[in-house]
Order: sequence, then structure tokens, then C-alpha cells
Amino acid sequence: MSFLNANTYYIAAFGLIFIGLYIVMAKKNLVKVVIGLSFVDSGINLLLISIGYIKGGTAPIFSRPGISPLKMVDPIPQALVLTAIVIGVAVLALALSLVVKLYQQYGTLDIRKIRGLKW
Amino acid sequence: MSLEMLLVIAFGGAFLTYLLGKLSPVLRDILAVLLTLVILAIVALFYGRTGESSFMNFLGFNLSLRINTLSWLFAIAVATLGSLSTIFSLSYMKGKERLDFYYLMMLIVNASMLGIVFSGDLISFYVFWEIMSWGTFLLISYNRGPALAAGLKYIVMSIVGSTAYLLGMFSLYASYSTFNIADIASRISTASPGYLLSVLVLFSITFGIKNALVPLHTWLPDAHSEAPSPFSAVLSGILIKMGTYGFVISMYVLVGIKALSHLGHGILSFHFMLAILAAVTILVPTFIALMQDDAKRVLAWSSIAQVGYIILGIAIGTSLGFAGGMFHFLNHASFKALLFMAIGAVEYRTGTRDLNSLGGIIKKMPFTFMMTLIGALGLIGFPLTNGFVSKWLIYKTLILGKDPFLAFVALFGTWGTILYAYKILHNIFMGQLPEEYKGVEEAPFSMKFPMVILSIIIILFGILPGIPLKVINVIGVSLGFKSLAVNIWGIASDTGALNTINIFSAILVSWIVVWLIFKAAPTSLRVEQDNNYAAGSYVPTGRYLYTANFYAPVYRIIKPYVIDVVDIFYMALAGAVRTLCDWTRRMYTGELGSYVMYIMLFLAVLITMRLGFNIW
Amino acid sequence: MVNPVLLIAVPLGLAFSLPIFGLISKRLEKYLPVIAMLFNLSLSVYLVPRVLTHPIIVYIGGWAPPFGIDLFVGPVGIFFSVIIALVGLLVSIYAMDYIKEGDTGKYHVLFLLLLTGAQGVVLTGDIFNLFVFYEILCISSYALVGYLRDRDGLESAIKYLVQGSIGTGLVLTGIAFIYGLYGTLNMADIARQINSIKPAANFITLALIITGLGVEAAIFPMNAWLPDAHSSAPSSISAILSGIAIEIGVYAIARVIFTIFGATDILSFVALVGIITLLVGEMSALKQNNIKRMLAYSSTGQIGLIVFAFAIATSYGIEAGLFQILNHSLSKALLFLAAGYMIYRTGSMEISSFEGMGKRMPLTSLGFTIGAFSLIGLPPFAGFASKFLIVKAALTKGGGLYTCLIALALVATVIEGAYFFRVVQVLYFRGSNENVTRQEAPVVALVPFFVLAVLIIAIGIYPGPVMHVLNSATSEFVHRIAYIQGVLR
Amino acid sequence: MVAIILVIIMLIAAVVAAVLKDLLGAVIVAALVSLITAILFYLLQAPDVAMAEASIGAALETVIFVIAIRKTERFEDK
Amino acid sequence: MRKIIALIFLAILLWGITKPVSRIPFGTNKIKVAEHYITKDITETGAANVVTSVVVLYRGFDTLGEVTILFIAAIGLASILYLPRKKVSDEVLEESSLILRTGCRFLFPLILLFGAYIFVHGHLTPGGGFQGGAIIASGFALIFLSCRERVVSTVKLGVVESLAGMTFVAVGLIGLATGGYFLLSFLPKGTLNMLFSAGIIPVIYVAIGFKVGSELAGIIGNLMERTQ
Repeated sequence: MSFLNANTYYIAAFGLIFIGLYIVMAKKNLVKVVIGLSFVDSGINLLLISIGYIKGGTAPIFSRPGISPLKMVDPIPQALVLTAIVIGVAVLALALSLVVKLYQQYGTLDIRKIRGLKW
Repeated sequence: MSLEMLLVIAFGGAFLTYLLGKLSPVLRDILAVLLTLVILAIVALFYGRTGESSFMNFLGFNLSLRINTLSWLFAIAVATLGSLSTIFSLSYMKGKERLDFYYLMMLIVNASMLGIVFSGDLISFYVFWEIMSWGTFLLISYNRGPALAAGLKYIVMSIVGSTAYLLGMFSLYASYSTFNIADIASRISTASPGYLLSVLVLFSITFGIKNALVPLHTWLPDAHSEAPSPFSAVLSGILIKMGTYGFVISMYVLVGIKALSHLGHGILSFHFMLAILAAVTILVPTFIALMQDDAKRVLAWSSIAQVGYIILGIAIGTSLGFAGGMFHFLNHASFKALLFMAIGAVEYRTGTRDLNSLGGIIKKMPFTFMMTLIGALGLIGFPLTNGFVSKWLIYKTLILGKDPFLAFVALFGTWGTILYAYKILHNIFMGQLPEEYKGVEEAPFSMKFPMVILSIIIILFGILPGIPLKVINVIGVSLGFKSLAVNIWGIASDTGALNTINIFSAILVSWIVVWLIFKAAPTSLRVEQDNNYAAGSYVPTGRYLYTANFYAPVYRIIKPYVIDVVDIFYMALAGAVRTLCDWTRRMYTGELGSYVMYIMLFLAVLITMRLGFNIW
Repeated sequence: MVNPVLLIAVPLGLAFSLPIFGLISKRLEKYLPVIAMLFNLSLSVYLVPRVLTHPIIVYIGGWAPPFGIDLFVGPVGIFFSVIIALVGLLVSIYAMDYIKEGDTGKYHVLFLLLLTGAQGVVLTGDIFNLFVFYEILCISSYALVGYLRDRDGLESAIKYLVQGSIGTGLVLTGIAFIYGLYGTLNMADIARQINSIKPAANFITLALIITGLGVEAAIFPMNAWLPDAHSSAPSSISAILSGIAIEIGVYAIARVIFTIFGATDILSFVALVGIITLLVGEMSALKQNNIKRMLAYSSTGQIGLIVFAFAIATSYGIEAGLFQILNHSLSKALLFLAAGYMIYRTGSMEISSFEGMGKRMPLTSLGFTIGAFSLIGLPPFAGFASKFLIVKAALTKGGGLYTCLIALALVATVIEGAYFFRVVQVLYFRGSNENVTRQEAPVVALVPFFVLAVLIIAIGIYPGPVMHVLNSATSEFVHRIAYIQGVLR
Repeated sequence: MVAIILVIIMLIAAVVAAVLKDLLGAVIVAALVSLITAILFYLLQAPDVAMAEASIGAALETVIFVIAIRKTERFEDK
Repeated sequence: MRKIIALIFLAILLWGITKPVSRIPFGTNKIKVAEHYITKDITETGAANVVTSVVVLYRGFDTLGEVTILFIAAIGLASILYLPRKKVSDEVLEESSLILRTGCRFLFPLILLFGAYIFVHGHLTPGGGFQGGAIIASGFALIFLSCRERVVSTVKLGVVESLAGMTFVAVGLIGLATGGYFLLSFLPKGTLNMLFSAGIIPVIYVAIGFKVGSELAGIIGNLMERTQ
């Protein structure tokens, strides 16, 4: 239990990443695959943020005078995650537009049937 | 005139010819011939020169050109054949498509061969070697149709060869950190025999492929028969001899005669194994040649067999054998080029080279017949042609070296040579003239001219073998062989001397005797071919083609034994590789899930190797 | 002194403004990539001499590393940016006429951004910044692969996108670990703290990053997207993907292995992977009838060769790898561009449909032939020099492993020769030789052919100047300490 | 403690999203996952990121998904 | 079969990942670079929100790249969904109800205002260009989905996004011209917690806000309209 307590966020992060990877590897519907990708992204974001966390820290904002800088959580991962979230949504939008177009061409979302290119 | 200038002229001239061809075909032809003649003149002027000069820096290595008698000998052969075949091309190629390209490639191949023989280090050797290879590939493919397969076969084997060369070259570099041939040669004496052997084997693969040594010969029959005839002459006459040059360089210049003799002993020594291979190269292709029906294919297989003699002579490694091999290289260049040109002339006039449908052309093309006859006599090794002298030297070597088996093989090969040489002569020129060839004319002048030159060379070297043998002796001495007793009429050896005056007089005497006997006998009656008794029935005006198959009994005997097993094997190998390759790409199934799994697989392998096996 | 950051800022600004130019005049759009790349090319060439002596370190925003992002404009960076700008310039000239379908303005924006991303990857000195530019490169190539909106294009784009996203996800995870372990993102600063990959944590991080970058670099077995994407993209994009994008992947891997981790231990494994990639690529290409797919498989193979050369890890090896990158960029760009117009004229990608092209499009065919010969490694083309260097590096390294591997590599060259010569035969010698009408590619396309062909031959004959740059570039990879000290002085 | 409960809900939701045959349902569940992630970010003292994740991850991504599903098909095996 | 292999790979991955994770204990991280940002932030940048100063100033180049990525996505999506004939369909969906329409027309300006507030105050409070932009975009999404009206054409959105992007680059170039560093914060730092302070942060965040908002709105608009 103490292990769970100590590593809750890591477990959450890797849980999301692994579920996402599993979906990408094993599921055959393209929309599902894209959902899997978004899970992977969220998981990685969570991982980054948890890496930057400090027990009992405060948000890195000098919102009122007298906040000790030494108790602040790490701002860098937060900055990185902001970037990563935007990248994630960009990839997702692109992927879904491709999926929609692909559906118009193939009439299916099953990746086992979308195999025009092989060998 | 420096060597660099020569190469610049050769390569630059080639491109100039190409560009000029866009302007005017006539000027292009003139320039091409002029260029080859100029090169011939320059090379001839180089006689007796030695020296080495560095001409450029490539990736930190000095590339150098080097001239000595050995390279001069090869260069003069290249230049001679180059100019003669270009002259021959003038009419042979007239009206064909893409002539600019043809001449460009022809001249580039010639230039690159000059580059090969003049290169003083292994890199420039390789560079020119490869330029020659792809130039040859393009020329072989030029005729389309079956030529494509031939070209592909050639280039694939050629790349295999250059692969071996690269490995050999770099292992030498790794040991001696230089590419200069002379430098390596001066340092190699301390190397271990095993190392030398591995390098030599690698080089032998390269040169063996180019030289069509059995079992690396399979590209040659296709390539020679499918190439345009003037180029076949070059191909057979000199291009494959670049392999010979390579053998000489790697065996006697790089490794040196002294170190070579320590590579194994008795039957297992390197040069004896090479000699055995050469013997096989003589034996099998000779009889395969006998069974061909395509005149150029006969000559192609014959080239392989004759190359066997050359390598046999060189591999034995005595001064007499070396001289024989080198002399045979010159002779083969002359008579095989002559034969290819003659066949080319026949093909040019009749449009075919199928031995079974030709016949009786002698009435229409007597000059070409004479040329073919001289060439065939040279090929057989008839006295007073140059082939006789070189073969005599080789036999002599074998007998002196107490290699009865090899000597027998060589002799046996000559019998086969007689058979197929006669087959060519007879099936093309003798017998009845088919209806369709009634209008055939003699070859044009630009074809006659190179043939005359070549036949003069054959006779000249046959009567005065001392001219080339003196040069060869100089080469032999420079490589560390014993000096031979050469005079203008022949050569002396331990057990007897060759003197062409004696032979000349003997032949003259017997000729007179025979002539007298014939004169003394009653004169015979000449009848027309169809003037015979047919019991009143219809006399067919078609052909009596009794000559087509007159080796039938021989065929029956040898047919089961003279299959080109090697070619079959290579073809099967190629097929297997293709199947394997086809299976490889099945990996890309087109399914997204698997592709992602491949990615995870790589990661999983890395992790397992680290955590499970603790490799790093 | 001109600030090298302009190499990134100017194309980026032009790309942002391109839609506005498009509103003014549709015809203006296609000239902007040319202008941007011309600028980049002249600037990078201008910077070459000074960079060779002293790498320029640019602080973005004036923050000294490790607190800000820095650009490390060293010999390697400038070498790559010359290649990117050169190939990018030629391909954008080519594309002026080639791209006619679709929303052409969008094509040019994406194309320009792809090149900018590549430019950023090679110059940046910060690993997260590298990741961002890497994503720019990847995402714009996803979009460009699907640009034609046909079945094949869309299918390969989505496949490429999914695999690429998994790859970049792995990279980001690795970066997260690096940050967690060492608390910094500056490459030099990380490198200062990492001494070996012996600790499992370091190794796993490295493995994640290599695998992730390996997807874009098309290292076996992560290269399944490559044949699809390269074969179904517009030819100009195939040329860029093959000529630049995957090389950038290799660069990133080399940077991570050599500079950041100093992980020379795993290099024999990498060499093995490289050779497997080479063999699989060449073998898959052998019986391929679709020309672009064949070229794509050949790219895989060449990447394997490059990776192998890098993995030799002596200064000879890295030099050879960089040279091979140059050669592959030029040759493969030439091949794809030439194939593009041949496909355009015949309307088919089957190799057999190119019969008689030697007559119909002589200059295009000549370009293709030169590219093919160079790729096989025949003298006097550039490919020979690089093949020469690779073999030299492998054999001077010594050891049974590398000797065997280089022998296998040469076997692969034989296979490569077999299929390229087959195509050359089809171009010139197969099919009827009746009078075919001459339909040469337009002049705009011939300019890149000509420049590339001349460069291939010139570099093949006089590799000296290139070697001069490569020597410095190699030492940048080899001398890790100098890199660290240069940035964190 | 709150965190553990949220994480458990989130992981269950993620599994449900993987299993559900109804894509629209899966997307809604995925939005829930995003939302919980945003809350977790907030708990980890990252309000900026939480805002971004809530507005981009939970809202806009879902909108895009829904549009895409409406343009294609709703159920997984058809 | 496929699922089992996938699970095996994931298990191996888990095995591997525990190694670095165990070296990064949760909740104890604080290392040199981050410390520098936190302690020096106010004196160096003048922004109250450290994350913002990291995003825009210290790692401004990343942000430029990130904006580019969103730009690429918008452009790429438009190019993939491009229809050759001007066949942007007024897709025949059922009219939305009056209440919905009125509601969203009422909400829309408020959402925009809120978004603008968020990105203008990026350096003071949580939030910034991305969040604000996303909120603006969700306002547009609301309009697209509920009212089925095109408030702003995609062309205009495109102009806005281009101009915003150019502003970003231009700000960077001005920094290069004035101080020799690209993306240099050349404006005065001002006093802490004032709206006009923290150098170039507000300028850039406004640009980003417009850019992100217009791009995301464009993405949704394109997805809605350009597909039959």
C-alpha cells in the first residue's frame, strides 16, 4: 500500500501509456488507434509532471507576495507539457482528418482491410 | 607527353566525340578513328619508358600512374585493337541507332583499359576497372533482346569481382597503409603465407571473373555473342586480358616470384592449383565450343579455352612458361579479334551467324575467307603463325616441368580447337551457297583494313617471334625470371631450340614435294555440285547440307559430359536468392498493428539484452 | 557577423507569411520556398569557413546554457544545413512545376516547414528543442505524404503517422527520464553528467530514445512505414523524405549516442542492426516492380549502410558515414526526382512501363542513370568515394565482426547493383526502338537534375573540399569533451 | 487518497474506452480520462497545464473526435 | 495471439521502465536549472508566473516550434481535406432549436472575452496563450456545432494565424536586431504583477492566443465543412 501511495502518479502515467500502446498494437479500428495515441500522450504528460513534483510544493506562481521560491514545484516539466499537449492535439487533428478521408476511400475503418500497400 | 595527358586525351576525346556526334555523324566517325590512332601513336612512342608520377589526391591518397615494359605491352595491345575495332565499326555500325553513345562507350572502355594498365596504385586501378566494367555493361546491353540478360549477368558477376577486389585491396591497406603497388611490393616479403594466400585468392576471384577462368566464366559466352561484333573483338581480344594483367600484377609484381613459391608446396601450392583450374578451363570449354551452332558463341567459348592456355603458362611460373603465356595473350588478342571481325563481316553482309544456315560464302567473300583461314590457323597453332610459337612454349614448359597431365590436357585442347576451327571455316565458307546469299558482296574496305593488319601481325609474329619475345623477356627479367635466350627467329631452351627458319624451310620443302606429287598424278575432273546421277528423278536445287552435323558421333560421345554445370549452379543460386528476397519483403504485411509491434520488438530486444543477459 | 539563427527564423517567417502572399497572388507562393532555401544555402555556405575553426554557439533569448536554449552551429550542423538547403532548394525548384494538384499553397508551406524542422534538428543544442523540431519535421511529412489524397497516399500517411507518433512518444518518455535523472535538458549539460551507460537507468533511457528516433531514421525493424510513405508521396516529397528526413533521424541518433551518452559500448550491436537493415532493404528491393517502392527499399538499405558506418565509430567510420549521407542525399534526390517525371509522363509506376525512356526523356534518364551508378558506388561518381571510405573504415577497424559485416554489406551492394542495372537496361535498351516522340521534362525540372548530376560527378572526382568539412565534423562527434566545454564555458 | 481513487477511476475508464464497441461511447470515456488527468495535474500543482489539458484535451479533442465519428461510423465492427 | 504478444512486449517494457523510475523517487525533484528559474525569475523576467516565463522566455524557441506544429496541423488538415471544386457543403442538418441558438449566441462573446482574459494575463495568473486560444476555439466550436453558422470564414482565420505567426517571428527578429539575441526580451520588465510588465511575454502570448484560437477553430471548421 505504501508503494501504491508513493507511486500513484507513476502508476497512473504508465498505466495510461501501456493501455494506449496496447490499443495501438491490438485494436483494429482506426479511431480506436487514435484514441490509444491520445492516451499515450496523456500518460507521458502525466509522467513529466509527476517527475517535476515536489512533496508539499506550491504552484510556481508568485501570485501573492511571500511565497517561498524553495517550496515551488519544478516549472520546466510544466512548460514542456504545455508544448506536448499542443503537439498531441495537432497530431490528433491530422490523424482524424486522415481517418475521415480514408473512410471515404475505403468505406471501412478496419486496419486489417486497409492494406493496399504491402510487400 | 606524359601519361596523364594520354588519359586526358583518351577520356576527353571520348566525350568530345559524343558531343560532335550531335553535330555531324561524319565528323564524329573521323574524330573517333583519329583519336584512337593518336593514342596508338603516343603509346608506341612510350616504348622503353619507365617511371611513376602522382597525378591527383583522392581522399588523402596519392593516385599515381606508372609505366614500365609490362604495362607498355598491354597498352600497345589495347591501343592497337582499339583503333582497329573503331575502324571496323565505321561500316559495321552504320545506320544503327544511338551511335554517339556507342562510340562514347567504346572510347571510354578503351581509355579505361589504358588507365588500368598504367595505374600505379590499387585505387586508380580499381577506379578504371569499374569504369571499364560499367562501360562494358552498357555496350553489351546495346543490342537489346537477349543481350539484356547477358549484360545483367556480366555486371552482377563483375560487381562480385570488384567486391572481392575491394576486400583484398583494403586488407593490404590495413597491413601496409599504402595503396601504391610498388610500395606494397617492397614491403610484402615479410608477410605470412596464409595472409598472402587470402589476398591472392580474393584477387584471383576478381581477375578470374574478368578473365573467365572456370568456374567463374559463365558471363562470357552470353556477353561475347550478344555484343556488337567490333566490341566482341575488343572484349575477347583485350578486355578479358585485363584479368590476365591483374593476375600478373597480383602474382608477380605485388607478391613477387619469391614469396609466391612459398605458398604451399607440391600439388597444393597456389600456382599449381591455378594451373589445374587453367587446365580445366582449356578442356571443358573447348568441347562446349565444338557443340555450338552460333559462330560467335563458338568463338566465345574458344576464348575461354584460349585464356586457359594463357593462365596455364603464367601460373606455372617458369620463365619459359611466363613467356609462353604472355606471348599467347598477344596472339590470342590478334587472332581472336581477327576471327570476331571476320564473323562480323559475314554477319554484316548476310545478316546471320548461324552455322547451320550459312555456307559457300567463299565464292562471294574470298578475302574474308582468307582472313578467317589465317585466324583459324593461328588459333589452332599452325606453324608459321604466332599461335604455334606460343603454344610451343607452353608445351615445352609443361614437359620440362614434368607435368604430363597438364601437357596432355593442353594437347587435347588443341585437338578440340582444330575441330571447331574447321567447323567454323567449313560451315560458313565451304559447301553450297544457299539461294538467299547469292547477292552477298565482299566486306567493305573499313572492315578489310583492320583484318589485314591483324593477319599481318599473325604471320609476322609467327615468322619472327623474336620481336615480341624480346619485349616479353625484358618484362620477365624485371619480374625476377631467368633471362631467356631469345633471337629474332625464335628461342632456345634446355632441351632444344625453336627456330622458325628451320620450320619455314621444312614447310617450304614439303609444300614443294606435295605440289610435285599432285602435278605428277593425273588431273582430276571438276564437276558441278548438282551434276550427279539421280536416276532420272528430280534433282533438288536446295542445299545438300551434309556438313551441318558432321561431328555427330563426337557429339554423341561428349554431350553427356560437357554440360556447363557451373552456369546451371549459378542460375539456381540466383533463383534461390530471388526467392529469398521475395520472401523477405513479405515481412511488410501492410498491417498497422504489426508495424507498431516491430517497433516495440526492437525496444523489447534492447531491454532484454541489457536486463536479461547483461550484455552491456 | 550574421547570426545563424536566421537559418531557422527566416524560413519560418516566410512560411508563416506564405498564406498571406497567397492571398495577394497565387503565383507568388511557389517562389517563396526557393527564396528561403536560396537564403539558407548562401548563409550556410558563408558560415562554413568560420564554423570549421570555431563552432558558433547562439544563445536564444540571451540566456546562457543550460538555462536557455542554444544553437550549436558546429561543423556537423553546418554540413547538414548545407545539404538541407541545397537539396531543399533543388527540390523546391523542381516542385514549382511538378506540383499542380491540390491546394498548392499549402504544399509549399508544409514543404518549407519540413525543411525548417530539419534545419532546427541539426542545429539545436537542447534535447527537448530537438524533439520539437523533430516533431515539426515529422508532422509536416505526415501531411505531405497524404497530400495527393489518393488511396495509397492516405493509407501510408495514417500508417506513418501512427508509427511516427509512437516513436516520438518513446523519445519524449526518454527525455522525461533524462530530465528526471539529470535535471537539465541541455545536451552538453546532460553529457557532462553521464559518463557511461552501465547503470540500467541510463541504458533504458538510451534505448527508448534510440528506438523512438529509429522510427524516423528507418532502422530495421522500425522501417515499415518507409516503403509505403516514400512510394505514395508526391515524388518531390519522396526525394526530400529520402534525401533529408531519414538522414536527420540518423543524425539525431548519432548525436544521442556519441555526444549525449558517449555510448560506445552498444555500437557493435548498432553495426549489426545496420547491416541487417541494409540486407533487408536491398533484398526487398530486388524483386520490386514499382519503381518508387524499389527506391524506397533502397533508401532503407542505404540507411543501414550509413548506420553501420557510424557504428564503426573510428574517425574513419564517422567520416565515411557522413560522406555516405551526402552521397545518398544527392543521389536519391536525383533518382526520385527523375523517376517523378517519368511516372508523370507514363502514368504508371511499373518499371516495365519505362521502356524506351532513354529516347523519350534522354536527360531525365541520364540523370536517373547517374544517380543509380552513384548509389551502387561506381567510380567516378560520389558513391564510390563513400563506399571506399566505408570499406576502408571497416577493415582498418579490424576484428572479425567488422570484416564479416563489411563482406555482407558488399554482398548487399551486389544485390543493389542487380536491380539498379535492370532499371537502367529498361530505360535504354528494352522495348521497341521505333521513333518515340521526345517528351523531355520541363526546364525547371532539368535544372535540379543538372546540378545534382554535376555535383555527384564533381564530388566523386574531387572529394577533397568535402573531406575538409567532414574531418572537422567527425572530430565534433569524436571529441565529446570538447563539445561539452564549448557549450558550457 | 483522492489521487488514488481518481487514478483507479481513470485507469478503469481507459480500459473501458479500449473495450467499448461503441466508438462514440469510447470517445466520451476518453474525455473523462482527459478530465481526470487535468484534475491530477491540478493536484500536482500545475494549474497552467491543468487548464490546457481541460480545454484542449478534454474539450477540443473530444469535439474533433465526435466530428470524425459522425463523418465515419459509430460502431467498431460493422 | 496478437494480444498475447502485445502483452509480452508491454511486460518487458514495464520491466525496463522500472529501472529509471526507481532512480527518480516521486516528489523529491529539484535540480539546478529549475532552481535557477524559480529564484532568478522575478529579477530576470519580471513575470509572476514562472511557467509562463519558462515557456515564453527561457524556452521561447520551443514555443515557437510548438506554434509551428499547430500551424502545420492546421495547414496539413486543410490540404488533406481540400476539395477541388468549391464544394463546401452547407450540410443539411436539422436546424438547431431556438433556445440553443440564442444561448450560444449569448455565450459566444463571453467565451471569447474569457479566452482573451486568459491569454492577456498569462504572465500573472495560470493560463496563457495556449489555454486562452483553446478557450476561444471552443467558443467557435460551440458556434459550429450548435448554431451551425459560420461566424468567420476559414480564409479570415488563416490571415489571423499568419499574422500572429509573423508577429512572433518579428518579435524574435526585433530582439535579434536590438540586442543581438533572437527572442530577446527587449521590452522593459516593468513592475511585478502589473498587466504591462514582464517584457515581451504579453505581446507573444497575445500573438499565440490569436494563433492557437484561430488554428483550432480553423481545424474544427474544416473538419465540419470540408468533408461530405
